Amino acid sequence: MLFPFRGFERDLSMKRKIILNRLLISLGTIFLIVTISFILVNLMPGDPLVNIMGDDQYYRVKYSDPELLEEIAKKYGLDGSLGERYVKYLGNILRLDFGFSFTRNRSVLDIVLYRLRWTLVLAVPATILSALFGALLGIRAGWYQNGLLDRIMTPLTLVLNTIPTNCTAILFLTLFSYKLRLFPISGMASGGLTGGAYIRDVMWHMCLPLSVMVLSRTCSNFIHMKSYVIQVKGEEYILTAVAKGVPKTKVLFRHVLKNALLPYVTILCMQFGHIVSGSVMIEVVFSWVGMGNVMNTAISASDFPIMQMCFLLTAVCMVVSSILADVLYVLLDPRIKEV
Amino acid sequence: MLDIQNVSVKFSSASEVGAVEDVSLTLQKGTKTALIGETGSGKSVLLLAVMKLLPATAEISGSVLLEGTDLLSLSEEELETIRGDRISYIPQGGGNGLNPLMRIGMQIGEPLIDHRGYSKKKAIAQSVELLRRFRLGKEETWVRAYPHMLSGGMRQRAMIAMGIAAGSRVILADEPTKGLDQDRIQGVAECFQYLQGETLLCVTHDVNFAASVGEYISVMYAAQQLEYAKKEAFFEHPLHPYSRAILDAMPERGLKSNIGFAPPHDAYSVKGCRFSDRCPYKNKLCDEKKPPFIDVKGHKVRCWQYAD
Amino acid sequence: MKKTYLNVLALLLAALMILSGCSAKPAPAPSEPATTPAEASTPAESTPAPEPAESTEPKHVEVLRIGTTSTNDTFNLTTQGGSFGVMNYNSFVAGLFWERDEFGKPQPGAIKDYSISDDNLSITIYLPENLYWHDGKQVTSDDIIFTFEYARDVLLSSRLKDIVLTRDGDYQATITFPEGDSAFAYVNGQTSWLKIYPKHIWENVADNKEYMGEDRVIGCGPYRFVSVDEDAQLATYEAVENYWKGEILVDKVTVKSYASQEAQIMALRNNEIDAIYNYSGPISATLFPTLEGDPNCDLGISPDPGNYMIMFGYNEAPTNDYPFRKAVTLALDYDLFGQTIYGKYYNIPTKGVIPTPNMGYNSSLPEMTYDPEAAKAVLEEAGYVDVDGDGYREDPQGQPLNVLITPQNNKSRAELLTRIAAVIADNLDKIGVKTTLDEESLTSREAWSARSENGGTYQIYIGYCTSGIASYIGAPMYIVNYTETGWWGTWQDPAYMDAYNKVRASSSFEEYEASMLELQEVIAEQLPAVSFAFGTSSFPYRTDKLDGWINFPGWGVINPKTWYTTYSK
Amino acid sequence: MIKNIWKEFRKNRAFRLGVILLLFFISMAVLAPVIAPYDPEALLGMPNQRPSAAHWLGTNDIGQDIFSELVYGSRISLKVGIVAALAVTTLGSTIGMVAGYYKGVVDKVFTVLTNVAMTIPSLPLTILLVGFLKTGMLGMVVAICITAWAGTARVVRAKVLQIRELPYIQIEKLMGVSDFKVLFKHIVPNIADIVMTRCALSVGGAMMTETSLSFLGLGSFTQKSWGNILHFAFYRNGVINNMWWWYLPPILCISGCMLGFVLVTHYGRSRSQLIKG
Repeated sequence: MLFPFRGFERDLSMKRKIILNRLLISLGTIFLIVTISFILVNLMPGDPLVNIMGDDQYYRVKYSDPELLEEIAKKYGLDGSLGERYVKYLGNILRLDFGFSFTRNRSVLDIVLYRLRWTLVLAVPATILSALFGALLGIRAGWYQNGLLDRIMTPLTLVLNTIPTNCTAILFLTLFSYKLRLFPISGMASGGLTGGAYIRDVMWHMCLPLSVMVLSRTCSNFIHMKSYVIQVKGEEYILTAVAKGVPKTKVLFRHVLKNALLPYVTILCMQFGHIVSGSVMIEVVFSWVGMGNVMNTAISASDFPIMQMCFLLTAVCMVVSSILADVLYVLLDPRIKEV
Repeated sequence: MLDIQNVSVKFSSASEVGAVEDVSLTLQKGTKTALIGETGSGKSVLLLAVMKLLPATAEISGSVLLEGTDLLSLSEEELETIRGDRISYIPQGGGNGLNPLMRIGMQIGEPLIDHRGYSKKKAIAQSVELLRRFRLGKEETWVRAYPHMLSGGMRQRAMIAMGIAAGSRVILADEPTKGLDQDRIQGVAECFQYLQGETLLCVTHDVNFAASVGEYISVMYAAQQLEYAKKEAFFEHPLHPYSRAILDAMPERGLKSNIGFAPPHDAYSVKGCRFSDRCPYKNKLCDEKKPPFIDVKGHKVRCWQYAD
Repeated sequence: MKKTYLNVLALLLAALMILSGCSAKPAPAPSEPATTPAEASTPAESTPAPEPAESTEPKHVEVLRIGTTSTNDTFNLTTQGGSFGVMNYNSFVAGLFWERDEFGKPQPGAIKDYSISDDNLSITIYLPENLYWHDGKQVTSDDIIFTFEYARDVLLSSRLKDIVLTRDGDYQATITFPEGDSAFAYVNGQTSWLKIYPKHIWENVADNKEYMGEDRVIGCGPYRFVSVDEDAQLATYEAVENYWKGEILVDKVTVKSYASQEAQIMALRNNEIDAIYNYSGPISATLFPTLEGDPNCDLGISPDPGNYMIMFGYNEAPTNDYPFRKAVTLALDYDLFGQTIYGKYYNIPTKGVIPTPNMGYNSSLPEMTYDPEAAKAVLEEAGYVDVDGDGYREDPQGQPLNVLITPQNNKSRAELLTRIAAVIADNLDKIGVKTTLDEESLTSREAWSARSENGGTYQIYIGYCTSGIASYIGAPMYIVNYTETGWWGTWQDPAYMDAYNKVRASSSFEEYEASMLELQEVIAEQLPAVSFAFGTSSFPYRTDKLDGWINFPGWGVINPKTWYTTYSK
Repeated sequence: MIKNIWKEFRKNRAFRLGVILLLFFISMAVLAPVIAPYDPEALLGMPNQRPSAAHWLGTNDIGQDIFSELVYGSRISLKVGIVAALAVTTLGSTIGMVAGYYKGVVDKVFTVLTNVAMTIPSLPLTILLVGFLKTGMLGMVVAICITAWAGTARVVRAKVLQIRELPYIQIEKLMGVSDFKVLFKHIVPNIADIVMTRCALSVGGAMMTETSLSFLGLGSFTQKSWGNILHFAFYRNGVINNMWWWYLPPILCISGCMLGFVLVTHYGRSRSQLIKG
């Protein structure tokens, strides 16, 4: 129950105003990101037609009959001034028509959604696992400070946190795939399997990229969680609780956890926001065809529709997750009045 | 009821000087004692030492007998059964002594849940009774409120209710009036009157509050206990020059003295009496030797004047 | 209190060292400096298709598993994209007009036969009566005529602008070129690329790239498309029953796409695939050590018709000055280039720039020599002297000399091209010539095309001629400044131009080879370009279960003949 | 100032390790010509050699001495890291200060801008920007700068909002002291420690991004940073051929250097609060 008091009705009108304001800001942010990404993408140097038609055909047509080149440009909506294309692009977005990919001649929507599925297959378990591990280890290290776990984990996570993800990915790849041949080198599935075998096969392919992702995220979550627990442990109300003779474990679960999890939840929401963008580095090293990977190839192949779609999707997801973070914060922390 | 014998506290991490030096205090059953002292005089540290709530870096010597058992020698588990049940500590009302994310009723009823095995619902119902005892008003509503919704004074009342929830006979209150304005302080003083039969040791820097609450008054300065007497004796004729200075500085008595009451930094390393540098009655002896704690017909004082 | 951080850091360091250091396989032995002649035999002596064991029928191959780096994403008969597109170069699902044999000569593909008129202007194509599309319809000359019209109007092949098509019967058609064109050159140029399109499917499709009909994969080649598993990037094909051209020994073929050559190599080593096929993407020499120790894998080394070469820019000093070019060719350490690009398997190149397996290879030309001292002498004599004593030579006019090295803009080869540029820079540095890497064109396509397009303004250009293009015209095309192609050639020398045109206009193999020999003479004399090494290309395959492989030079064991000659042991 | 740094050096073990690491890498960069036995560009004949007396870390695929490459690489990686960090911190803190100080519309605009910058995934955006800008170090520094300022801006803005409410700042404003003077005389010294911490952290962040970009082949090919060495080690199959002496040292250098910067930010923090900035 959000408001413990009936006496707070007069707040509801103010509440509605705040929510409205919040939505406006979010829509504004999305609009801003869409515009910025459109401008950035379309002003990119290099003629996208080169990638659409392929090198030799592009040069041949460019020299033999340039008007044909113009005609093809029109077909792909690359003609007209930036303004016109922008208006057309906005119109398309509202009609949820994201156009046709330049390089893979399939509709952008089903390419990106297909890739999104694979990014989520990797990112969602990674975020959940790292949230769990980060929290468990962080709480234990924070509560039993200078205990065995704390003395090992703190320096270790500090060091692991500074190793760039692509380096850890390379090391894992070398060790587990090349040398010990425990896991496949790349790709997402070995094909020709259905049902249970297919699932197991995909899980087998997922192991390495997932463990690299979980490792790097757990480290940062651990450090955050530990600092929150230490902070809360020093609060006065914990001293009161101990003074009341509340046993140590109950102090941890009833008082410390709830207060420490509050800021932790906000970071998790932010991480959920970044899920959609996928981790470019891990997806490139393990050639996991997710959003990060397709974004990387789209940029080098200057495939405008896919890039714009990726930016849009990430923006929407980030904004949704920041709203989620705010709402969660209000629900969990009664001290916050306005959303 | 509670017998504090020669308790000293030293923090290994801090400088060599102790935070509390050789304090002895006996609280009779049902009596209310007020401990006056400026910040940094070690009064709060004493309270925490009694409850063994100090961090691990603190070395506590001496003994604290609660109905015969020495709290300082108990293990953490044993202490857990005693804390909140037979002796309870009330932190300052002003700060966030209450868990911001837990309703008041639950926090007050918690000792009942842990010590008396109450169910949550029963404990909260009992907390309503406790609040009513302190005349909080609209107790059913406030029980479901969160700490930030209560005013400073109301929070202090809730704290006191929490202290006696499980029926503990000895209550240690740490600066209950901190951060409160005048009429709130009066309200808190009344609360302490509502206590029936609990032994109270209240630490404060507000002399008026000490007067209205305490039956016995003690004074601490620079980690040492300077004076201990019944209230009437202390206020009529305070023996120690520091006590006299405190009383003279009160507005009711015409702000006669203004000597600055917090101990200077180097006061701790002085061989003799730590108040010597400001004492108008100082003589040669005060500088060389530390004055003992002399009992002048039940009125104890640490000053060479009264050495026979 | 011990220093926990230092201990942990040291521990971590040691752990990482041990874990990756304790590799079971010995680290690659440093490649021996001595050059070993390319082991693979030159095509001339390669044995004719090996006779299957006389006694019994050759055992059919149940499944031939191919690994490729092109993706399994576009399945469209009319495009070259994706693994489906590049596999069709081996007359796989699409019926090719002409396919290439291991000697690089065009042979009839899905058609029965073809003949070129004496005036080298028209080609007559004879179809077999029993060639059927995979959807059962018969292939007739209407399809042939439709294919050329479709290529001209929809696929915008400018070469076919004003051809004349005549239908000589149900299974015969003729295509006639305008005056001055060469039918032979067209056949040689379209081998492995031109496919027969089914008229009944494509005649009403305006935009072939975006056509999504199920029947877009229907062809008349020996194999029929079955299915694709996009997640696993695995496409499956099966042989067409009693195909007119002969008994197909390989019943089923799967094509799995890998993201990198490392993945391909490991898959081959782990027996996930039988052979590797990358169009113009031989396995990089740095991967050889992983396979060398494996008894079941053959590196599939074959002499490479394509090669890496330097093209000197004629529009810029000092590369338009012959002595400077001569000095550069003398300063290059061909052994090191060979090792960098081809590992152990390379030969020192000749002055003719055209590598050994190409038709018309001129073996009489002398090999390049690595002689820095002679290079310095040539420079000194030509006036490139170090005037200001900074250790680097100035040009004859005394201006500071800083030669720009421009690599071709190719994402997958960027690392190799940068390494080659680094070696060039070091070689020239040793003879006192200052160079800088043209980083702009390496990374930005726009800067590269501005510098190289249509007779570029580059000085030293590092380019690569793929084995496909080498098979019909090859390196010379890149050197010549031929406005129509828009390639980066900058050379206008008349002697070279008419030798080059003679090659293009040749109407028979003999004529083609004769003019090629002459062309190489001109190149050797003028040195417009220099090849780093006559290298090899490697398309590894397994030898434990299958046999009867034929390794096409620069193409690999997956070629138009694989389907009829490979059998299981 | 120096005195209490030395005191902190002795007392705080994390800070001490950080300083040692940084001194090690900075001295490696400064003394590169002295330390490196060979010219990193020169080809020394035998490619793919294992570590030997002549080449402590062996040679790479075209025979360049890896140890010299690594030592010279420290110059470029550190240069990129430090230049980008300075740019990011100045940009971030100015935006943060202005947003925090001038409440109202300016603050609103900057907050939305910061949110947007935080929302866009930094790596893809940097990849996009690198495509725009001239290749080479400058392009990369600008790209890193554009995407990384948001974090610092948000932290500085929060601190400035706090300081702004302090009485002595209000008094200054009442006395009509020019905003400019208030900002630089009062507010800047107060946020100096935060700015320093963010600066150290953004050096780490910038180096991380530089490594990722070089790894994807978007970095500069002429100037060999650690990321560049790693790129060639991976794409010229040093990793699959288990040439650990080629890909392991750059990884250790990068993470060692970044660990140094992170640990240095623990200046003045007691051991118990080992929290990441």
